[in-house]
Amino acid sequence: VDEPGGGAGASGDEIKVGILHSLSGTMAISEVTVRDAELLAVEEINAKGGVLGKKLVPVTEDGASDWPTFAEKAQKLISQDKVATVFGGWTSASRKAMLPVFERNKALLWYPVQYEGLESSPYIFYTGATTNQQIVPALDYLAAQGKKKMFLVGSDYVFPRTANKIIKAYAAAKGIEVLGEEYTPLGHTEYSTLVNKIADAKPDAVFNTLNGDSNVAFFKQLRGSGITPQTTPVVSVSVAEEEVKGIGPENVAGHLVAWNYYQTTTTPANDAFVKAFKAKYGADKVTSDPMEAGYNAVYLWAEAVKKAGTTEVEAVRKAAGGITIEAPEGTTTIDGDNQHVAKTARIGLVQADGQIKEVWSSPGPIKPDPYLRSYDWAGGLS
Amino acid sequence: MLSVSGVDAAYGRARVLFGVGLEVPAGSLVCVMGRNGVGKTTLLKTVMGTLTPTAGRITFDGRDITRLATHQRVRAGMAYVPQGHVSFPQLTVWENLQVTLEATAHREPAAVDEALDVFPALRQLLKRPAGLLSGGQRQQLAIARALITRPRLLLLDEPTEGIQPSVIDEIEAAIERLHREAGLTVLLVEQYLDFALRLADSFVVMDAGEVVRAGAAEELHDEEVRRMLAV
Amino acid sequence: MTWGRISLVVCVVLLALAPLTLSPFRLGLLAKYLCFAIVAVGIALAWGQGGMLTLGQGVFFGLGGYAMAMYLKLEEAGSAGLPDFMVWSGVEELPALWKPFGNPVFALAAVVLVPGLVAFLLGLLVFRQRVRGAYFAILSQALAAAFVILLVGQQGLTGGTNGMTNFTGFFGLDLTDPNGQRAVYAIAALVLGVLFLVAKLLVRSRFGRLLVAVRDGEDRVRFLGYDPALVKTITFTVSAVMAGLAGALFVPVVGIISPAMLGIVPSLELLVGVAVGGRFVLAGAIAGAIAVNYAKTLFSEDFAEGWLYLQGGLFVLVLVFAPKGLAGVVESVRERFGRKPVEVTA
Amino acid sequence: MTGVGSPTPPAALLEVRGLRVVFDGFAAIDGLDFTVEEGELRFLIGPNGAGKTTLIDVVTGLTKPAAGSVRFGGRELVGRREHHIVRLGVGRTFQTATVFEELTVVENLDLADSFRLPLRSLLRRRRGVSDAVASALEAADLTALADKPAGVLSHGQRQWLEIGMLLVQRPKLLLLDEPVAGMSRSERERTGELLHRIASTHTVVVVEHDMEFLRRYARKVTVMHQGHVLREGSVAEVQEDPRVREVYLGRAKGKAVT
Amino acid sequence: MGALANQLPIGLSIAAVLLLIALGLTFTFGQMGVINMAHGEFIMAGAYTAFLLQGVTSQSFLIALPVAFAVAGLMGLLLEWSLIRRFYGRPLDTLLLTWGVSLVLQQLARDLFGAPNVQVTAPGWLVGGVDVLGLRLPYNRVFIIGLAVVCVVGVWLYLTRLPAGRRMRAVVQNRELAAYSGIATGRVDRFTFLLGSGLAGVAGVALTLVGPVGPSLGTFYIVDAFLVVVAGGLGQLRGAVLAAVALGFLNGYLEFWTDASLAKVLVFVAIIAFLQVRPQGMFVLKGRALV
Ligand SMILES: Nc1ncnc2c1ncn2[C@@H]1O[C@H](COP(=O)(O)OP(=O)(O)OP(=O)(O)O)[C@@H](O)[C@H]1O
Ligand SMILES: Nc1ncnc2c1ncn2[C@@H]1O[C@H](COP(=O)(O)OP(=O)(O)OP(=O)(O)O)[C@@H](O)[C@H]1O
Ligand SMILES: NC(N)=O
Ligand SMILES: [Mg+2]
Ligand SMILES: [Mg+2]
Repeated sequence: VDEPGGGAGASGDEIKVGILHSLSGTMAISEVTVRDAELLAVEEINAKGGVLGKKLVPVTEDGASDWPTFAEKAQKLISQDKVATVFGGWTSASRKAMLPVFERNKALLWYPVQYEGLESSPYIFYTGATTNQQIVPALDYLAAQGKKKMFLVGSDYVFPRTANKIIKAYAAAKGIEVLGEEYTPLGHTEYSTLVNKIADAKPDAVFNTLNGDSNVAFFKQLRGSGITPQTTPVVSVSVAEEEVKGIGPENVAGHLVAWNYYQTTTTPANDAFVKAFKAKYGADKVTSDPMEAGYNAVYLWAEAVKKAGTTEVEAVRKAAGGITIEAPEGTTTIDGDNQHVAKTARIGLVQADGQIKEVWSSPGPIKPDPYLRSYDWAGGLS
Repeated sequence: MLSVSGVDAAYGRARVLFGVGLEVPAGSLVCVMGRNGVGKTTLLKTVMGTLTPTAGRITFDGRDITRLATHQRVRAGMAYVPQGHVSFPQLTVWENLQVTLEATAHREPAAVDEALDVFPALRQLLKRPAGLLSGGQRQQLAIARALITRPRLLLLDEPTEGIQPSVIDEIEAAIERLHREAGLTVLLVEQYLDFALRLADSFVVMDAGEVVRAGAAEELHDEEVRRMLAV
Repeated sequence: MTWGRISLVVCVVLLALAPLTLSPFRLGLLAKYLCFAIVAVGIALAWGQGGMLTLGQGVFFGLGGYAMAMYLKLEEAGSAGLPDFMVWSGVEELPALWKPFGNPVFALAAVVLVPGLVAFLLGLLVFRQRVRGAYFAILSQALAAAFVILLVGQQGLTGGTNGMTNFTGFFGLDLTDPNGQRAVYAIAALVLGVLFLVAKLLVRSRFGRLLVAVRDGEDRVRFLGYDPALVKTITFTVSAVMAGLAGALFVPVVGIISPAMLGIVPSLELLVGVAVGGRFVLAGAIAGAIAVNYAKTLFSEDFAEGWLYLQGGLFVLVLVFAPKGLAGVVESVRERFGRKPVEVTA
Repeated sequence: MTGVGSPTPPAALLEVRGLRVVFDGFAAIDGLDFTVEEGELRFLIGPNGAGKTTLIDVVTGLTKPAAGSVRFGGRELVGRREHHIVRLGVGRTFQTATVFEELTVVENLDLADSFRLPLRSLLRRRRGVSDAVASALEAADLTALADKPAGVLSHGQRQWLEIGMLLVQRPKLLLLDEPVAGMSRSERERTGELLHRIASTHTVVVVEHDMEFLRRYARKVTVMHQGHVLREGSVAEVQEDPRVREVYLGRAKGKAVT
Repeated sequence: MGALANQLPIGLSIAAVLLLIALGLTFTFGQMGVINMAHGEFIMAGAYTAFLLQGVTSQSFLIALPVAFAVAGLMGLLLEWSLIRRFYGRPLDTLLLTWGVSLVLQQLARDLFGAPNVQVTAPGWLVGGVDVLGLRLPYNRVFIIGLAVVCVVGVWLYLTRLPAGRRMRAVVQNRELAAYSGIATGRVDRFTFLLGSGLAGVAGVALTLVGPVGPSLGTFYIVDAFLVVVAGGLGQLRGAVLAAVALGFLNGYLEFWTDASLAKVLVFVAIIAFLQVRPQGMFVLKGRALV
């Protein structure tokens, strides 16, 4: 009776799916766009006849940028709305809060954002990048460019701290010098001291794991300081098209970002995605990596359900391994072992018009390795 | 000049005045008397518009001012010295006077000097924040401030409270002079019978929120009035 | 029986029936509201009675919550293991600060003592120097901000932004089991009831009157021979302990404690309920806390983006039209239809 | 100077020596010596701004002096905090009466009565009204208003309540700052009688400007001027002193009685 | 050592930002006793004004300063007239009230301008910087420091030299008495609020040079702004200036020696410690009355 996923959400000719993002609070800025992309995917799938002949009915909830609320709403979607699966979360904190809920209820969460790795829950599918698909390639790229001295800047929370641990292990192994490692509270807006520290250290590159609004302040204040992308490029892993707009392209132009997808990525699927997104939400809207990952998540789940022939959670999990779609970012495949997806890494250069130009990409999709087991320099990390 | 008729007033739901009526003819000096808590202050506050009457009418110079804002009443020529040494505590004595002058219609700087002539002790205190003055000093300031507006009707609520005897004499002299020479009309609340007796033309006795007796000054000697004022 | 008694009995009966009628999910929510109601009792004491607008109550809530969470984490990890978040934060050995929390008695004592002690020391420092009113409000708000920054920055010790989550047991109760959840609910309800009575007695006592006097004329109170700083400190400490207990219960009820619960905004939100219900009446504060949090759940289910409008608007409306909250409205309705108006004459 | 000449000088209850109070460079009290003996009823007068209230402020701990000492029953008061001084037995009223508006009249009095209770008993509820409170209600004529919040009291009623609070506080030394200001004549008389009664068992210092009141109830008077003692003596002596008349009473009506 | 010296202008830059965001509070909080939590949203309104005006003319940024003053000022006036005036003498209630208003304004901004940040492009003449003590001080910082100085001088003149300022202080100190003195208190209140809020608007324009422009903008600055006023002493302009400078340098150096998170915590500890010595802030207006 309280069988949450079991043929779950599927009553009559409908399948309910939960969409759980922050629609209010500080994270709303980012998460609303992901919700939009997920809703677009649901709509497209319905337009093509739905899944197993049933229409998808999204049930949207607000996580309110508050981790306990995410847990509460997840529980609500599972036990009250009895959805077949949930797409949701952005911050790692929200994911960690939801994880026990999904595990306890044996329900499914699709998490669409790049994160710090070191996690693999049987009830979560990770459609964003793990560290070896974003941070490690970015480091490889910098190393290839001959950058020997690095400065690390991040927001004070789990993702940046873990990312920096990885970076330091990498640096130690590859003879790269880390000149400084600085954290600022989320929502911090005063970067003059930090910029001064960077100017003082004279690194070859800055690795930026700042999140949210802080990026705006950081780049605006960096620009006046005389530190230029030519002398000291900043590589950001949490700045996508949406953020570039808010920072002001003129303030980030010439700096680098690392993702798996840009609006400019040239694949047929992406042309369709961007066009559909703009058609639905407005021509001035941009698409970004987490949005694309959220969009993919819906398709990946739908494919797994089709393959399983049911929405029942265990069946979907079993069916999911090896599911492949032609996503906007290219071919993406679910790795059945760790429930992450294989993704292509891309380094981008921010353009003056706010778009991001790909300057390097991995030869093909990189197999996800959330625990970095295949990298010997990362031995001490997990 | 001032006419109050049938005024009821209340603080929230607590009624304090019950159908109070009062006439203050131009050029007169009327004294309101009564035991503590009978509603004298409340009456003056109602006349000044701090309290809006729930019934009744107040006219000034024949004009109905029952609903007029306080500052407009002041502009119309009424001035009020509240009970209890009130001032703008963080403004200096000079600023206290100046700010009042700037709000008057006439804005004549000479008015400040005239007021200070009544209370010369204030001259040494001009730079001191009023909140630091002694009680009596503040009371002097309060009266001086009222005079600056050059009112035609002056309402005084126990003006001698806390003031040293020699200054009381001066206040008395000043009120008398303004009253006699400049024709200032005064509505005075005063507990000091002798002070009131020397100045007042007529009096009003209040009890429990009502006017229980009104008459000419001479009648104040009346034993009945004394009894009314007794507890 | 007075109206107060009748409504009290009705409330107790309703709370007792809840486990029988509500789904485990809804019951969990109700238990969460009860936790906030416990904080509300403390706020009503400190703010309504004592005039100390504490915008940092989240700090004490958090101290209690973290103390409890540390115990539960250690309990779960067993004697050898490390709490999960330490593993992925790269901590290899249990920090010294954590060690005593393996002991349930110590942890329970800490739930009360740590918030109490912090509040006591802070209160002593601040109130002795006669920092009050807006100054105190703003300082307490800054305290909340600083506390969150501190917690987030000590990831290996506190779990950082993530906080701690994934609790399965609570003193032998299975939190994943509906019966365990019912038991936790019952504990929360019981604690609320007891603290309500304690607060009620305190308000009615001479100390309570003294507190009101301190609120309205702190300096005058000194000349009656009392030390207002002490009166305030005691009250502030009591309210902090209540917040700490609420935080400790919140952990098994909701299953997570994180800095997101303790910052400026959540601390302010705790006040919303108290203001809406009526800060001067303890029962009003409780009712307000429950009602507002229930409204928050309801609206975020159906009307997510409007919640801020509603919350903000509700606040404004209550303050403008019912500054004494719902309790004030009830009071004046009762006065209008019950008692005679007072005519004050001497 | 009456006290000095007496054969067996009673013990000084309050001894102020070399007191100096400075506000932003202005000396409100300057080299003041002031002694009150046990059981005295002392009147303190002087021009507005002479420093009378400031003196009370210093004795009760509200203002810190720049120099000098205040000894009460042999104990130094300077440097002690206000509530300690109260607990030693010094009570005061304020020139502008301040009462707790939200508490009822009885509760105001009860608080003044309860400060000696240990914290534990403070945590209990008040039951009924103590004798001290009942008689203070009586004395202040506030029985009818006993259960009204003090906020509704008029100016004069507050003054009475404040005196009542001081009474139930039962201090050894009472400092009254213009207790009859704003009271009607008959009320002043009542206060005077009350004062007399209190003075028979307590030491009292009264600041007043009401000369009539002074003449009726004062025994010994201290006149302050510009922060120091100008004259001390009986009412008659003080009234005749030309300096006192000059700075305080005024020329014409110093003696006028109505 | 060089870096240590060049923290000097940085301390000054931080101080200027703190001062700008806190200056308006000198009126609304310091003078009127209204703990206006919506102050941050008035700053936000100023920032969005700059956003909306950009590109309208070549000097939009400069024009935005007075326009933002007017926009935020009018919002403040409206707030005073519709709500605050019922709350005089209840400072703690104003805190909650205006917090409610700030939530509504934030959501309104989200609905009007979208949740993501928007960008205000700095005018060309503010791009680049000048070398001071071996440190490059960006022109936008120089501009903010200059703007802060101008605003402080203006406020100082207003408070101490102009009749309007005197009138304002009178009304705040004793509303009833001010009316008895013939002052139209309602008008003074509204005007005071207009000034304080208008200054927030000006700060908002300046902040677009260095920070994000989004619906949450106000929340980033509001706590710091109040701390400046508290540390400085209520209603004390020189206190606010000194506190801003002190906190600016403290922040700058503490962050330089430790990190941003710890610096924030240490600053808070320093303020508590400071209030132990000076409980009412740096400058206090003494009074004799009992509270
Ligand atoms: N703010 C108030 N709220 C409620 N009741 C009040 C308020 N102020 C005064 N009262 C009541 O109104 C009555 C009249 O008070 P009012 O101040 O007018 O007396 P009064 O005649 O001026 O007395 P006094 O001679 O003592 O100054 C008193 O009984 C008092 O209790
Ligand atoms: N905190 C202060 N700062 C500056 N000056 C002060 C302060 N307190 C008192 N004064 C000044 O000290 C002098 C003495 O004041 P005090 O109040 O003691 O006078 P007083 O004798 O009680 O007068 P009154 O009879 O008018 O009440 C006055 O000139 C007053 O202005
Ligand atoms: N996973 C992140 N970016 O928090
Ligand atoms: Mg009166
Ligand atoms: Mg005095």
